Amino acid sequence: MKLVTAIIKPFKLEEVRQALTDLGLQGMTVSEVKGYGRQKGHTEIYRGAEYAVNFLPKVKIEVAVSSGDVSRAVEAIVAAAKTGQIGDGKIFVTSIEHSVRIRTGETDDTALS
Amino acid sequence: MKLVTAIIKPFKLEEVRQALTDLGLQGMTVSEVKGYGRQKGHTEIYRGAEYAVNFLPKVKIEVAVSSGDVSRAVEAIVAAAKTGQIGDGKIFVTSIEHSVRIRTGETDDTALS
Amino acid sequence: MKLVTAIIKPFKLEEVRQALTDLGLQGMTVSEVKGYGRQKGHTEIYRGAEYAVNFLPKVKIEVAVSSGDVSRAVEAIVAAAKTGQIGDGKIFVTSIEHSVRIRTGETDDTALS
Amino acid sequence: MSDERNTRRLTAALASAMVLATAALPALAADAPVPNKGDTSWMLISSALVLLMTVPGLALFYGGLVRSKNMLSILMQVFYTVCVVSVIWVVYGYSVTFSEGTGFNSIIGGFSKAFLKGVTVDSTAETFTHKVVIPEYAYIAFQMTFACITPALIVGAFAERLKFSAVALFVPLWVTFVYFPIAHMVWYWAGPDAIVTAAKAVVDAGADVAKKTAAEAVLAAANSNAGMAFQWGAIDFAGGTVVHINAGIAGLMGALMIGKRVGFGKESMAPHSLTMTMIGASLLWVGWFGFNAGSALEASGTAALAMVNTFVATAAAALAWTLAENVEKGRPSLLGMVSGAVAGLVAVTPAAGYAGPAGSIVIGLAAGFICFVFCSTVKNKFGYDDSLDVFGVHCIGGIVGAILTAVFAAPSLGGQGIFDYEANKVADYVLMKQVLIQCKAVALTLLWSGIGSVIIYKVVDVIVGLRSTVDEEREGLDIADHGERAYNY
Amino acid sequence: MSDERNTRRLTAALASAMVLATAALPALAADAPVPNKGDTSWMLISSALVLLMTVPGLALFYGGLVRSKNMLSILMQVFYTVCVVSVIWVVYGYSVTFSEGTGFNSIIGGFSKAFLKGVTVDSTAETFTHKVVIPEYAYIAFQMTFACITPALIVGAFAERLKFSAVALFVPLWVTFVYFPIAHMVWYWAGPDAIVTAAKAVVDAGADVAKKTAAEAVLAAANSNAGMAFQWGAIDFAGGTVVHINAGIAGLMGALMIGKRVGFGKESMAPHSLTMTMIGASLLWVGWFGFNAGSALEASGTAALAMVNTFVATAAAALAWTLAENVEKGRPSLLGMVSGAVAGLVAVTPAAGYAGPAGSIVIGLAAGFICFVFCSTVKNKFGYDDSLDVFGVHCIGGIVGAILTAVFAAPSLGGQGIFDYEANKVADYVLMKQVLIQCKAVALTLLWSGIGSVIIYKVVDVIVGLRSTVDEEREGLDIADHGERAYNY
Amino acid sequence: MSDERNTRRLTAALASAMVLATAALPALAADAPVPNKGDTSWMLISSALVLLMTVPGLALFYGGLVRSKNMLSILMQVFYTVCVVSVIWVVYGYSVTFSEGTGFNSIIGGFSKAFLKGVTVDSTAETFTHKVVIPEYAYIAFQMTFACITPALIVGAFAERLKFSAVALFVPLWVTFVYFPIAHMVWYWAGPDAIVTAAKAVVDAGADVAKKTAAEAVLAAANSNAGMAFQWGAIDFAGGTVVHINAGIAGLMGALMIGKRVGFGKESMAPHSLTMTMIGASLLWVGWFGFNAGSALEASGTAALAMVNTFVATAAAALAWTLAENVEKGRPSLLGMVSGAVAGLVAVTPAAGYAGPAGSIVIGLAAGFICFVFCSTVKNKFGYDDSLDVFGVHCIGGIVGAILTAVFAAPSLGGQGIFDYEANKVADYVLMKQVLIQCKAVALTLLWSGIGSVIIYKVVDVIVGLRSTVDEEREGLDIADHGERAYNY
Ligand SMILES: Nc1ncnc2c1ncn2[C@@H]1O[C@H](COP(=O)(O)OP(=O)(O)O)[C@@H](O)[C@H]1O
Ligand SMILES: Nc1ncnc2c1ncn2[C@@H]1O[C@H](COP(=O)(O)OP(=O)(O)O)[C@@H](O)[C@H]1O
Ligand SMILES: Nc1ncnc2c1ncn2[C@@H]1O[C@H](COP(=O)(O)OP(=O)(O)O)[C@@H](O)[C@H]1O
Repeated sequence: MKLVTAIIKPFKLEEVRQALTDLGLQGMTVSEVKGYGRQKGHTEIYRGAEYAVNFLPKVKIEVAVSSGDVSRAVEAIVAAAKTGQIGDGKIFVTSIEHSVRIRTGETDDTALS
Repeated sequence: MKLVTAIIKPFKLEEVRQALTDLGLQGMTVSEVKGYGRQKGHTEIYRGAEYAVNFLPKVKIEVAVSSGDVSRAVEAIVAAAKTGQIGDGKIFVTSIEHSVRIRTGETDDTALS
Repeated sequence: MKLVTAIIKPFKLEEVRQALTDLGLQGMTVSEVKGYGRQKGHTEIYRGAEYAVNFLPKVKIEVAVSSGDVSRAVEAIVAAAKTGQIGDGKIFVTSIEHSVRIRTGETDDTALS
Repeated sequence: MSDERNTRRLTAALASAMVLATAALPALAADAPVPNKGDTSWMLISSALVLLMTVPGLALFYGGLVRSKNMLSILMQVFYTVCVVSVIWVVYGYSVTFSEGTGFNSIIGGFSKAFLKGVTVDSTAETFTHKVVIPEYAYIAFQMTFACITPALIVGAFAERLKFSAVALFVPLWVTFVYFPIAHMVWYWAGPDAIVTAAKAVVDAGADVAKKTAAEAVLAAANSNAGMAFQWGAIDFAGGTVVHINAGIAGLMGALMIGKRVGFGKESMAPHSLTMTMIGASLLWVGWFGFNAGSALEASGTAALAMVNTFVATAAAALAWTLAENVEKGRPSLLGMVSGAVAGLVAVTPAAGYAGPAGSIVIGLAAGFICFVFCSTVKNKFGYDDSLDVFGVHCIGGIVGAILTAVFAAPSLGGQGIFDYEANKVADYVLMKQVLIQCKAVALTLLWSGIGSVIIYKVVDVIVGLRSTVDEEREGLDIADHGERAYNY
Repeated sequence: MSDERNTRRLTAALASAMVLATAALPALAADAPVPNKGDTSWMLISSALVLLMTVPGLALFYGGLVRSKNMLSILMQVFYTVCVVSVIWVVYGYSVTFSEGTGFNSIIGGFSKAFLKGVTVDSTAETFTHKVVIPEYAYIAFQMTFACITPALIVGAFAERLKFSAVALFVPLWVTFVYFPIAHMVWYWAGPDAIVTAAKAVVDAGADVAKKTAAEAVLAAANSNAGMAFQWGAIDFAGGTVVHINAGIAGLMGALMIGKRVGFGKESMAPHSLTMTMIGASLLWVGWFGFNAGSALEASGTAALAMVNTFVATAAAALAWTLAENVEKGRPSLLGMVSGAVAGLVAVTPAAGYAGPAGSIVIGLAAGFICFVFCSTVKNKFGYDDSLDVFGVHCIGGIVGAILTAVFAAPSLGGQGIFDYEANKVADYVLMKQVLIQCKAVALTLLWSGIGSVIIYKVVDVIVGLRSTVDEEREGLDIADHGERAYNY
Repeated sequence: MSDERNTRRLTAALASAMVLATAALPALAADAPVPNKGDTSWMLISSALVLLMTVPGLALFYGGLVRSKNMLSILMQVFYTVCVVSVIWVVYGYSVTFSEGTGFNSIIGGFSKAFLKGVTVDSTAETFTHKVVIPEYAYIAFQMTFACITPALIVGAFAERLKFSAVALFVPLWVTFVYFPIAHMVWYWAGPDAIVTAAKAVVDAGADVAKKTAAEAVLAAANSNAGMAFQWGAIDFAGGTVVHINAGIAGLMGALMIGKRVGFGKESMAPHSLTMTMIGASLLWVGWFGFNAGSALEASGTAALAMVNTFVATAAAALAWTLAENVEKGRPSLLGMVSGAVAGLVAVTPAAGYAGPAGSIVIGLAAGFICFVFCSTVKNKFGYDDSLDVFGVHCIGGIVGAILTAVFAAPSLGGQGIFDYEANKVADYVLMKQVLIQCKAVALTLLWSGIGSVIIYKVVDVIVGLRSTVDEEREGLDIADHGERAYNY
């Protein structure tokens, strides 16, 4: 099993979710994160104080998939999340050694969804 | 060392924390996430606009443990987080190659807690 | 490629970001998390109700680096994030099998920044 | 307060005895008093202030204390209460509260003013000063706001677990069968004019025995044309019993009957936004000037006194709670301070126009301290789940205030005493007697509202059910009942 | 409302005809009415209440409904509107709205009072009651708040996508070319004194034909010294047409011309804080008492009636929307309830001092229901993006109110009728005639504001451009336009 | 303002000279003026408005600007200030501020009215118009709110780092040793009646030299029965010096003595909720009508003028700041706009009843621009950490206002001039002379408050310590001082 972690632009979340669902991947976990990269931030001014805000709002999606589904998942995410503009984000694939569905105790691939 | 990542129902956090503490696992990192899976969401209506909310609030717990503690940790989490209802969540175990305690510079197993 | 995950005190974020940037590591993803460990929390009282708050605000930084950069990155984070007080946090290094830059489709090391 | 119209109805009812006394009436019609615009202005703004207390004031005070998943449910329950009660008020509430009843006038009024029948822009309502009147519509608006806020106070007791449909049914029933009768019993009377006129007739009768007997009958009739507690001599300047004890005990009954929230005592139920609670408490304070000083019904020195009292009793109670908390827990909290302020506001409500400023400070200190002990210790001991301390603050604070009003209304303690309209002067004041009368009124309210509320909860339970399911409660009432979330940051 | 000064200017303009009628004038000057301080007090507080409606009321009501990234942009647009319009009001707005115009007096006033020239602390403005006046500064302050809130209502229609620079230009143009004329057309008249005095002169003339003709000319002049809609006989107690229909149609035009928000219909645009929306709605309600009851210009029974009406129409509309939503969607929402309340407030605005409380409840029920249908069904059918339903609530609610005012102002339906100053009594009331007049005034407003607004949007587009770029819109206007974020928790 | 009682005390003190002049006094008692209810209504609501300014207004304006971990600490400090000062006000504050002092009457009053001794519901306080009085309780309530808000303004300067226990001690000390004396020095005087009566006696004395000399002595005594700055002829309509300069300089001293916040200039200290700041600014604006227009002490044309001025000066200042920011930074911010509004409110405070609307617009523009420069440039140059710009907005804005009041009060510039009670007409106006007097009053305030505050900070530091530890500051004062968190979403 692999964990596919994608950092994307927030407004792309719904499209990515749809794309993954279309692949039959019906589970994922999402968090709001802030990203730093090539995409530049902005400056905020509050009365006399100026702050350079380097971090931009991003969404992190984590999808555990069986090893065979990885490349389809990655492709689907890329296709859905891409705008072509800087800051579209990254995908990282890591390895999951073991997984459990808490409700049933099922493990590994059967636990995934 | 392994990283045990559990996605659970928010109101189970305290019980899970207790269960892990009882095992002597005194460290963990928690984030608020949103989960998508079999458990169905709800519909929200704001005047004329209807939104299907597919993501449900979950809590993600990350616990780094020495390899020998993994199964006990997983079992404890399952026991504490289980309600038997759909949406109880998942546990994923991944491998940590290296760890450091920032305060002391201690590394690996001794860094864990 | 490796994923360096650091859990640090929130007010150290800016220094850590600077330190990594100085190393030429221009990308990272940050989330607000809550940590439980040796550092003790506090008690909150709301009229008659007392709550022990065990979780403390922390920031989680995730930096994907090519394998060769790992130790420099870890050292930089430790140096920047250290206060010497309990609760300074942890660093975990895990392995990334594959990575993609969504915008361009570039993969692996070239995707990192 | 009855108006000129009431006087006329009374006249009819007593036709035989009146034959000798009616001479005065045409004159009265001739120089019928007209409202002073300063009074009207003050009553209008006071009404607006009491609405401000409720929405957004009370709604935020309560709302900030619940978890964010139940925020909208609280806001909605309060807002709904204002809406439904104000419509009912126009339809029959004003009538059954402030018109003369047929049959059980010491308990409840009649329907003669349903739909505000007969009220025009020129109708007037009497105040507490003879010959001083205000537009009846202003009086209707002012009293409407009181009817609106009282049931809204209750919802704090069963917050985070009662279904909206249950609240939707409970409020109209409660306001009808509990609030209107209590308000009638405590506040309804014939008004100064009936009494002064009758008293004058008695005096004018002089040695003429027949005339005198008749006049005395008229006077007795005027005096007994009042609610039960009013006839006892209970004093309640702005609604300590009618509003706070009344709502507080109803809340306690609800909390007991409905049971604790899921996870109570185990999970954290920390307030989701003390900022909102602070805004709410502040608006309650500001709005309460309309509530208390407005209850003078005139823009007078008494109204100004009520304002000063309302200011300092609140401040003193906030300081008392803060100090007590500092002593007991080591850290004074904002929630404690504003809870104390509300306790002070509650306690000074019955006393606002009767006590002096120094007396009000003492009332505030007492209320702040006693309510603190109640909310932080007594409640935990008994273990019931009165979510937002409606009982501990409103009922207990109300009782403290009702009793201390009897103490600090005493002219010997800097109070204003009680005006005797027959004698046209402040009456002699017997402190302990007044304390007992106040206790009697408190007991009446506790019993009527306590028992009435239990019955109404039962009825609601049978018809629509009271409580949300455990799953709904976990998910939060905002989604479950209203299909919305309060925040999407 | 004109003041004594106007009367004098009129006098000058009609010098020849007046020769015979001026006898009354010195006397008038001699016992010139002075303000009753109760009225002054009420007008001052009413002005403050209308500001409260706008900031923070309206700003929060709107702000809560947008996404958090656009919160500050809404708050700023509303706050800016108040600032720029109030300065304009003093500079020339009051003058062109409430002084007599030269040439097109039925459409717009003149510049004789620019910079409030000639106004002193002793100047007075007439009310709707003969011989009752208020300080002119109080009248200026009160009407200023109306000018401020009206354009602020519009910004809800194009929220989340219009550049601040566009709003900054749009508001002064719109208030100048749309609001001031409409307000003049609906509200400007010579005031009671000119008419009563002239009418009396006609009567006094008796059989003297020359005198009578001259006096009749004066009377006709007084009657025609009024805005166009006023002359038609349109009634609008507190601004249903002037404020709500006017702003509502301007909003719709904007929404249509500017186009939909990026992601409209695809991405979630859920309100970021319904708590703020609820606070805003509540403050609108509280402040609206100043708006509606203040529009009586006196602390009178009529003001009190307007307050009761404003209370219950709002409540009824909130209940109606809630009920409709419950029936259609199964779950009543807080947003629905407060939207209903605002719809009720809008609809009762023209009726506030004309209808009775029962009539107002009906107006509220109708508005709540109709606006619900509009916002939840009709709008979706047409598919335009009026972000915060300015059209659906303010324009539709305003039209419902304008027409039902004609119905429930009828004395036969519990209304107050229309006062005839010449005859010094309530005029005979022909319901259908009044309905038609109201429709005419509505049509005038829809056309003037609709067309005027389109032109102004075009002008603004050419000069600074209307819309933010897609990237700015995605990032949010707070960062893009103002370089700030609303929240940093 | 003194009341009739003061007049009597004065009489006693001057018994010998008075022998010839007392003839007038029995008459005065016989037709003692009674309050007009319109005035009373206005003073009551004005008092409520000033409380609204403070809680929740000021608390939110400040609270929104701090980081969320310090939100409750700010709210609590402001709320606490209101509570403790209002109790002190009743105990001795009113007395030492507004009763005649023994010995140092030009600096501080006496204790004769401690615990409001002798004040009844019938007591009255004089206004600025001869024979116009208001209930003394209303005057007490109104002035109480001023005493409450002034020290609350200071806490913004050392926000996010001062321990609650330090604030708890600082406020009572500061209000006692700084506020009460300054308020007495600027506002205390014998009232119109003493002066008018004495002036009349001088005239009546005619050629009778003995009588005349005696009468002149009485007049001189009446004139010198006033605070120091009042005697100089300083004018301050609603508290520019007493409230804003006073608090502003105290804040600066605090910021300097306490030092910068941990992380100042390095870490982001962005406001946690500009929404709250906007709500606060709006409520400040609304409430400030009570503050400024209420300071007329009557519901008069002057009050209405003060309201118009308060409206447009604020608007102009908000526009000026916005424009300046737009020019300098390219993006106008909401925080800038509302900061400008507050600067305008501050600056128009001393001028509200003296200047005309056009003059007020100029005052606003000046204040908006100067305070902008101060907060965004000067402050950064000096590098001190006045967390919420108490100095830059309140002290600087106050100074701008104090001086420009002298300019725009000039009748030649559309102002009202200064009334001469002896001559019973507006006095001749020498602009530069008045500017100098104003500067003198400003200097007095800066020195008294500056030095007094430094001493008090030192005292507090010795007794409980001023500053939180670095760890507490990092964790946030909400947890450290109060054991609560503001938000749990
Ligand atoms: N080395 C990295 N490790 C972790 N996250 C990264 C890394 N580089 C970029 N990111 C994440 O990806 C987001 C987009 O990266 P950025 O460099 O701005 O654009 P792009 O991916 O289009 O080149 C960042 O905001 C950050 O969240
Ligand atoms: N494939 C997956 N990858 C990552 N997270 C998942 C995956 N499937 C489910 N989850 C997480 O687990 C949660 C519970 O899953 P769900 O399918 O609803 O119920 P259950 O685990 O009881 O079968 C989801 O809300 C989501 O956060
Ligand atoms: N075993 C663990 N797994 C995951 N996170 C941990 C673990 N132990 C500690 N942490 C994280 O590191 C933070 C600091 O740990 P703590 O024990 O308080 O101090 P220190 O790292 O200085 O020993 C915790 O708040 C938590 O977020």
